[in-house]
Amino acid sequence: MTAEPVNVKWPEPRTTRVPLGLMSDPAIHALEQQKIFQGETWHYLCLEAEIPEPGVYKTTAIGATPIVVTRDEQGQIHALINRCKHKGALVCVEPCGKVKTLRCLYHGWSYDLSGKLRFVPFEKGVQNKGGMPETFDKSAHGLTALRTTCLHGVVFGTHSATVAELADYLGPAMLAHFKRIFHKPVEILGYYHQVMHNNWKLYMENARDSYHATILHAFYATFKLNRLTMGGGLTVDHEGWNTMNYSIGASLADGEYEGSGLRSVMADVGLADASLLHNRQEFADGITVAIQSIFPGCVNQQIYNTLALRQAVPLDVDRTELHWTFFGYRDDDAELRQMRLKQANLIGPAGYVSMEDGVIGEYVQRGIAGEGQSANAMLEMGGSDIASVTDSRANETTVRGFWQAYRSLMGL
Amino acid sequence: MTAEPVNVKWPEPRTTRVPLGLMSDPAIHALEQQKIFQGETWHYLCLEAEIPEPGVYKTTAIGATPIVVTRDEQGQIHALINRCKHKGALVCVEPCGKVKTLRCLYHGWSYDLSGKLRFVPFEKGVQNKGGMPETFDKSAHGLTALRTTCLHGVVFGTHSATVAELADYLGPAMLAHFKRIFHKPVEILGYYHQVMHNNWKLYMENARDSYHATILHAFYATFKLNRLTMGGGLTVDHEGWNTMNYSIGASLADGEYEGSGLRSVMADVGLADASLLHNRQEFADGITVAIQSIFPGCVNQQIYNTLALRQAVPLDVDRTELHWTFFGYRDDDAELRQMRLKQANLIGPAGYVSMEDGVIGEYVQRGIAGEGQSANAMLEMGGSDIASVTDSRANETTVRGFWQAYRSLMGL
Amino acid sequence: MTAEPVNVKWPEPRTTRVPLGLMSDPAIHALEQQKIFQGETWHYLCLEAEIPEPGVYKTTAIGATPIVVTRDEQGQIHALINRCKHKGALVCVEPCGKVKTLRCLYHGWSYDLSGKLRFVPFEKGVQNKGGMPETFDKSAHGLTALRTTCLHGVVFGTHSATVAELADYLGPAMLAHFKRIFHKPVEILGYYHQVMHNNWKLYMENARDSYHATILHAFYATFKLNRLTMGGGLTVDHEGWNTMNYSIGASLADGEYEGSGLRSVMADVGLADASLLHNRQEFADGITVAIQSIFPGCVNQQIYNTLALRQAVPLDVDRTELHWTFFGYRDDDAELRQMRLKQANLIGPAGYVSMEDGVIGEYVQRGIAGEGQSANAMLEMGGSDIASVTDSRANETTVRGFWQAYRSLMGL
Amino acid sequence: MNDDHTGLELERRVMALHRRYIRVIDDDRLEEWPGLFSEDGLYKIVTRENYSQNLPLALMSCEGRGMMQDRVTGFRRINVYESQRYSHQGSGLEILRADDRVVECISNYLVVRTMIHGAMSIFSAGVYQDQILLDAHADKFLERIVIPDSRQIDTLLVIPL
Amino acid sequence: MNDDHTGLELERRVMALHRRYIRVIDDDRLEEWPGLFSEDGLYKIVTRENYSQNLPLALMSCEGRGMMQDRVTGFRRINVYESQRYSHQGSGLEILRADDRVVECISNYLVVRTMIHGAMSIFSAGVYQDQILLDAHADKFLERIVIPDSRQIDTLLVIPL
Amino acid sequence: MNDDHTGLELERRVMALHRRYIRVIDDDRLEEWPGLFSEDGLYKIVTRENYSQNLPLALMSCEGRGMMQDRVTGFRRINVYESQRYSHQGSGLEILRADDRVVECISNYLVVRTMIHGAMSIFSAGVYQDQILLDAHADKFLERIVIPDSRQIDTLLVIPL
Ligand code: FES
Ligand code: FES
Ligand code: FES
Ligand SMILES: [Fe+3]
Ligand SMILES: [Fe+3]
Ligand SMILES: [Fe+3]
Repeated sequence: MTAEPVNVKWPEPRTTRVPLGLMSDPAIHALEQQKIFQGETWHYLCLEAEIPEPGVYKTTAIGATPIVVTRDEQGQIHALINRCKHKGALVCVEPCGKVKTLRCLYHGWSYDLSGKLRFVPFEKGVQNKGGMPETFDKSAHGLTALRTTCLHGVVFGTHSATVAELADYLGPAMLAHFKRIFHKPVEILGYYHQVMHNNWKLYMENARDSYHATILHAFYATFKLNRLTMGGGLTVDHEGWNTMNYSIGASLADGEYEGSGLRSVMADVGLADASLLHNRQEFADGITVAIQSIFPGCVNQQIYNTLALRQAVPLDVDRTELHWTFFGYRDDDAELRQMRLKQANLIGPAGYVSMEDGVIGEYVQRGIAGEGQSANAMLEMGGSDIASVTDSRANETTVRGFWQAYRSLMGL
Repeated sequence: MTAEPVNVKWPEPRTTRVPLGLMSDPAIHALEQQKIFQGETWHYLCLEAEIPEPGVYKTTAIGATPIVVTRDEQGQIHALINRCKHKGALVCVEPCGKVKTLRCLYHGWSYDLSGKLRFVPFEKGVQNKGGMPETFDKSAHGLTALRTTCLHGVVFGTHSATVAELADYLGPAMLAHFKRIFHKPVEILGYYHQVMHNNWKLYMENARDSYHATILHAFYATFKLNRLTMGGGLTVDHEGWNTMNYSIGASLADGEYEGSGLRSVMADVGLADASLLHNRQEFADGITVAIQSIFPGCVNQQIYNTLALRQAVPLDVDRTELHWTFFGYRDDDAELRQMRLKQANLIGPAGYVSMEDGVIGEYVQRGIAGEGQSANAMLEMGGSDIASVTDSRANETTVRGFWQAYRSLMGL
Repeated sequence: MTAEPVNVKWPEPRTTRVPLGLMSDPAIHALEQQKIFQGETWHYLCLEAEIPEPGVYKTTAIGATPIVVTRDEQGQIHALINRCKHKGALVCVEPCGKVKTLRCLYHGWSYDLSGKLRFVPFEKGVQNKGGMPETFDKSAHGLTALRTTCLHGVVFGTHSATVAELADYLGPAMLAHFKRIFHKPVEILGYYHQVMHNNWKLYMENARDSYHATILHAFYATFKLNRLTMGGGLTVDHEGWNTMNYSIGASLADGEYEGSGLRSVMADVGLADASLLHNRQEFADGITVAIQSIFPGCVNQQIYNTLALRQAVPLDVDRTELHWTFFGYRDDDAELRQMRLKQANLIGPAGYVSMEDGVIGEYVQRGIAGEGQSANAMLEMGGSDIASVTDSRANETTVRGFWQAYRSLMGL
Repeated sequence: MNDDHTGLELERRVMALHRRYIRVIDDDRLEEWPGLFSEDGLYKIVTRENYSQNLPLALMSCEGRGMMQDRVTGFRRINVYESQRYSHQGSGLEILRADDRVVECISNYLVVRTMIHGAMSIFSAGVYQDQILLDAHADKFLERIVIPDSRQIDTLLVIPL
Repeated sequence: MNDDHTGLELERRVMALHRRYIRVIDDDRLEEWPGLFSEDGLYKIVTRENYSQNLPLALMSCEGRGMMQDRVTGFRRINVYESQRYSHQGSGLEILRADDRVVECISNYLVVRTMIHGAMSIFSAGVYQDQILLDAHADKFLERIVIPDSRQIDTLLVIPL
Repeated sequence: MNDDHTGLELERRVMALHRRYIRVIDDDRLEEWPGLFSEDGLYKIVTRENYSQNLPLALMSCEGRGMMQDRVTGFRRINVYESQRYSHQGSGLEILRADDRVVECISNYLVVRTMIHGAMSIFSAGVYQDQILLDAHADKFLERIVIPDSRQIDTLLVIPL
């Protein structure tokens, strides 16, 4: 709550440069709570499928703020700040559960599933002595409810009363892809939780970054699961706030990788059991890998038949927890379900094609240690534009988009 | 030592609201060292019984400042800042011990048991070369002695030369209760040390809070050890700085709890071995539970036959260590001593009626995460007064008293 | 990168007083990166013997800044900031290794061994789409190279273009001693790494402090390995920036210790196996113990036949890592080599005469907790001068020298 | 000094009881925990700080299975705490004394506590001092004194160590 | 309830296999790891969070030695991570079921991970649920399900637990 | 590959010596520690960093019981440090080689260090590489090489690992 001065200066009006100090400055970190997480942004909270019936709740966070998502008796979904109006205690402590009432453990104040304060122990005192004053009005002390929306079964929330509706916030292209994934009821297959020793922005940048994917993740290129020479593109929406990297199907041996000397192409490495790579084309558009990023902290992932939502939660200026929710569709046949589960070896903290992302942000965090106000990242691949690209993914336009959104919200 | 700006604004002149940001602001935390812990306050240090003879010392802390309490050859007790005058090293490192002299390990500067500097190795140099200058005066470099007082065998200290004598600081009612507990020589039965992941003020509030006791601690209400419907009251002294919650004897089945739907009343739960609850009425006034809080960090506890002093030491803005010193009287008969030891199952970090206090402050600390300067605790139970109450404990007057003392010292 | 205000005031123009708050203030700690570690100072990096051939590298740090030291194909040594020019990732992650090229794992930017950027994957895009702009000039984006020098096989680096040459920075006396140790090729015998819970300056002070050596380290005095009554002296160079404590040969029973009551002299303690103390006089000058400190963070140690370079790296305001590189000479005979290895029991984190230094700084750090801006260390042993002393080591002149250098760089 | 056959057999039985104890707690079958003790068995947790100063205060003390069952009731029904699990390790068993009926032994334990949100920590390390009643049907603890090396408890202690 | 001779022999064999498993991983001989499983053996890591909710998602799942060898290939050749070592501890073995051919058992594990620069941490603690194929020549895992107590993985998981 | 009776007996003797070692250190009976070694036994602590690069530097090296006794003297009389205790865990024993006289083995250790004020930490984890002299009277270490996985020591090392 102490307002420390912020001294970051962006070196140019474009976002081809990004001050590295943004990743380690505690004052920036504090300001982000207000400007980014409690600002004009939408945040992924959970899937409707996780709170399938009245009374089932799930706790999560928007930035540092604890959130509980509930479904009330009418089936209505509510996202509430998980902070008792009496003295601030967490009301729901566990990750999920089923209750009739949201009862704070400390003094028993009880809220209904929509957050309305319903019961205050000893409100009228004991034998009419003590208790709350006559003027106390329970209806003024409900849990703070966020603006909430469910888009194709996915629950989002925002502190803002003014930000555009989620569908507009996403933009038409992002909305279309979102619908592509969530076009039918999903089934939760499980969770991963990964603690990374880097600023949350380094992870979100990474998720948008088509440039690193086939270089850092040698598994991709070696097994031709994803190469920049494959068909694919970068889609930018809402002025770069939300973006997608995708690649399309069948890969070929191609000179730009084979002869490249890239570490990530290993001609002599093979799989003893290639069944891991068996996959089924689920979508008519032939897109096999699609990583959609929704500003600030949500990733909607399709990697072959693995489908997952990822949520990056900052724990500290240099520590981030990534929550993965892995899902399939309720009507999956047994073979497809098994395929998803087997391909799960590709993703998550132990994933052949994603484990490196758990440490690469830390390498940046450690690399920029000691840096003052002078060093910047350089994002010039593909120029300086922030715009969709269909002919090449050797382009950092999606990353530039992230920083454009960030700057405008932070006023930097 | 860097003076960061403090931005907390109290929303009203009364203390029915408390800014939640006070619990997590590092600048507030730093300022408290000066204004609270080194300010116009008295601090519990140890029991005389712990330093029964000359040369026995005990180390403790006032806020962050390391303290050593000694007894000199004349039997006089001294509380000294445990910081060598040469270069600042701890002089006494262990929790307790017996020594002839307080010798700093680093360069051997040695102080007598009253803190006077007696020996400086090589003061005159080696073969008269080097050593301290002629002008060096050992008498000017003794350990800093605190103002110290022993009240009925309990040692307190203060940095302040101006704060009122301890008896006056306590106030007449608090002094009387203090004397009630420490009316005869005590015997130390043992210690607990508990690390809590919350700001120290959340613990001190909790100890004064009669409202939570029978709701959070289900053991109390279920086994009728303490209910707000029992006789009892809240005593406020020194304008709320020091307070006591107490309840009186025999409980009855009573509608306000049985029909209340409170989680804490469990008709179907019984003890397999009720001998745990066997207790002896030790005090003529019939008070069975009495929790006295002495501003800022001391709690003097009677819960049935368990007697303990508790000291809250802030480790960081969100971490606190609670030291429990459990005692009986030197003239206890064997049965009473056994009772105290068996009832110890009720208290401490594993106590049936106190373990929840080890985590409830953490729930608040986590609940208020992400909060800026807007949210407040609401302390309106029993109105807005800070005054003793004898007819009801459904009242937060004692907690309001804590914040009144805090505000006036912090200048907020 | 946030500039917090620094509130430390030095109480006098001399350095017989040192504000204890310098050891715990985060703003001071941040400022030191710029003024001390990236300022007008030289830093020990490694031994040439550790990077004996082209392509072998070693990573280290100057303050918080990650550094990699390489040897190129021409045998030339380079010290580079280990931070990729693309987005800031560590380029070399492991402590040491052998490579052809310095390749950043993230996007594969590859630098040659002198730090020049040689390869940017997809620089020209994929099928000529995307890629870096026409204007992109690899020659402008090499790793930042430090000014580097090798002095008698020891590699130093500095951020500064203006600081004097290392030989001049050391001063004539320090240079002579440096040459005395590194007069012939060395052989690395191994490493220690020790984490201490104190500010780095407390360690560097300690290494210069002849006063504590024979008092804290009882092994020294008890076994007459080092006593202030032995011949020896303190050498101060470059106005106190660089200093040395040394003692000369054969010790005698002497009254100033035996009758002193010092804890560190234990007449009744003997070694069961005195072979530990067998040593060989290697140097004509008869100096048996010589501790040379090079401002800010390097120690060059001879304790009998143990030779080591120590480097103190601040991890946080109250945590420091000490790296020890233990060496002998390439032409050591087998007996001497064994002597060095056996005497290694004297030094390092488990060393009979040095283990105390691993905790004594922590005792100071804990001793000064709670301190605001008033308390100071007092460094009056031997007066207030900063000058060489040949007739007595009961003198803190070398420590005063450290603080003189510190003040002048910090502008305090 | 090397153990003979009887010693070996005793060790085996002691270790088997120790392993059952671990499984009962770590597999969340705390209801079976009192049954590992004799009817009037003693379970106590006394920190090294108190133990070494002969101070009698215990963190938990259960005299007999009834008091142990009450701790189970506290854990399951009464007390409030964040969901958590223990994972025990044990080593360093020494048989101090043994006759036909009773074995006295000491061993090291380590408890890693994991909270529902994932945080792991060394919650406690120290020694078990046991008196074990030998019974062909089922060996049982007459007494298990837990002596944690640390004087501190983090947050709270609700599951027996 | 005290074990008879056969139980003792089984325990010994199970413990021997468990110890071999530890050495193969902690001594950086991961190439030998698949050989501790039967040809079509199953190795899976499923967090307690997923396991207790019957969610099938695994962190790693290897159906057969081929997939295990591929994990070794990932570790040695493909994946990028900071150099690190594991140090395992094991305790609390219980034999749940056994016949002439197969033993089913549960035990605790603890993995301390140490990074090349020296940082140590409790990386994982939990249980092994094993199906072991008894074979006079060499006992092997038919199945090892690793159930970490914590839902979190710090940084990444590249070496099998 | 499954051990025969002799192997079993060897394991038992090695484990018994390992357990005695733990008790001597963790129960603060360090004076008995040199007696677990042969008269000219070797005790050395060499970090994995040095060991794997063939660098000979040890943190502690005691050639013979005399040097071990001197470490005890250092601990009891000479050196200054904050009061602390170790708690050892051991697992993963493998017998590498054995004849009638000497057993060579490797095993994992874990040391949790607890400071007098209560702070606990993983102080060291790694392997013991032992040469054990078989003696009907009392088995002894000919050699114990401790190889910590971590290159770092926190604060200082005064009690042998
Ligand atoms: S804090 Fe929630 S009821 Fe008091
Ligand atoms: S710091 Fe105490 S004698 Fe020097
Ligand atoms: S950060 Fe190094 S190549 Fe991108
Ligand atoms: Fe990636
Ligand atoms: Fe309470
Ligand atoms: Fe020293």
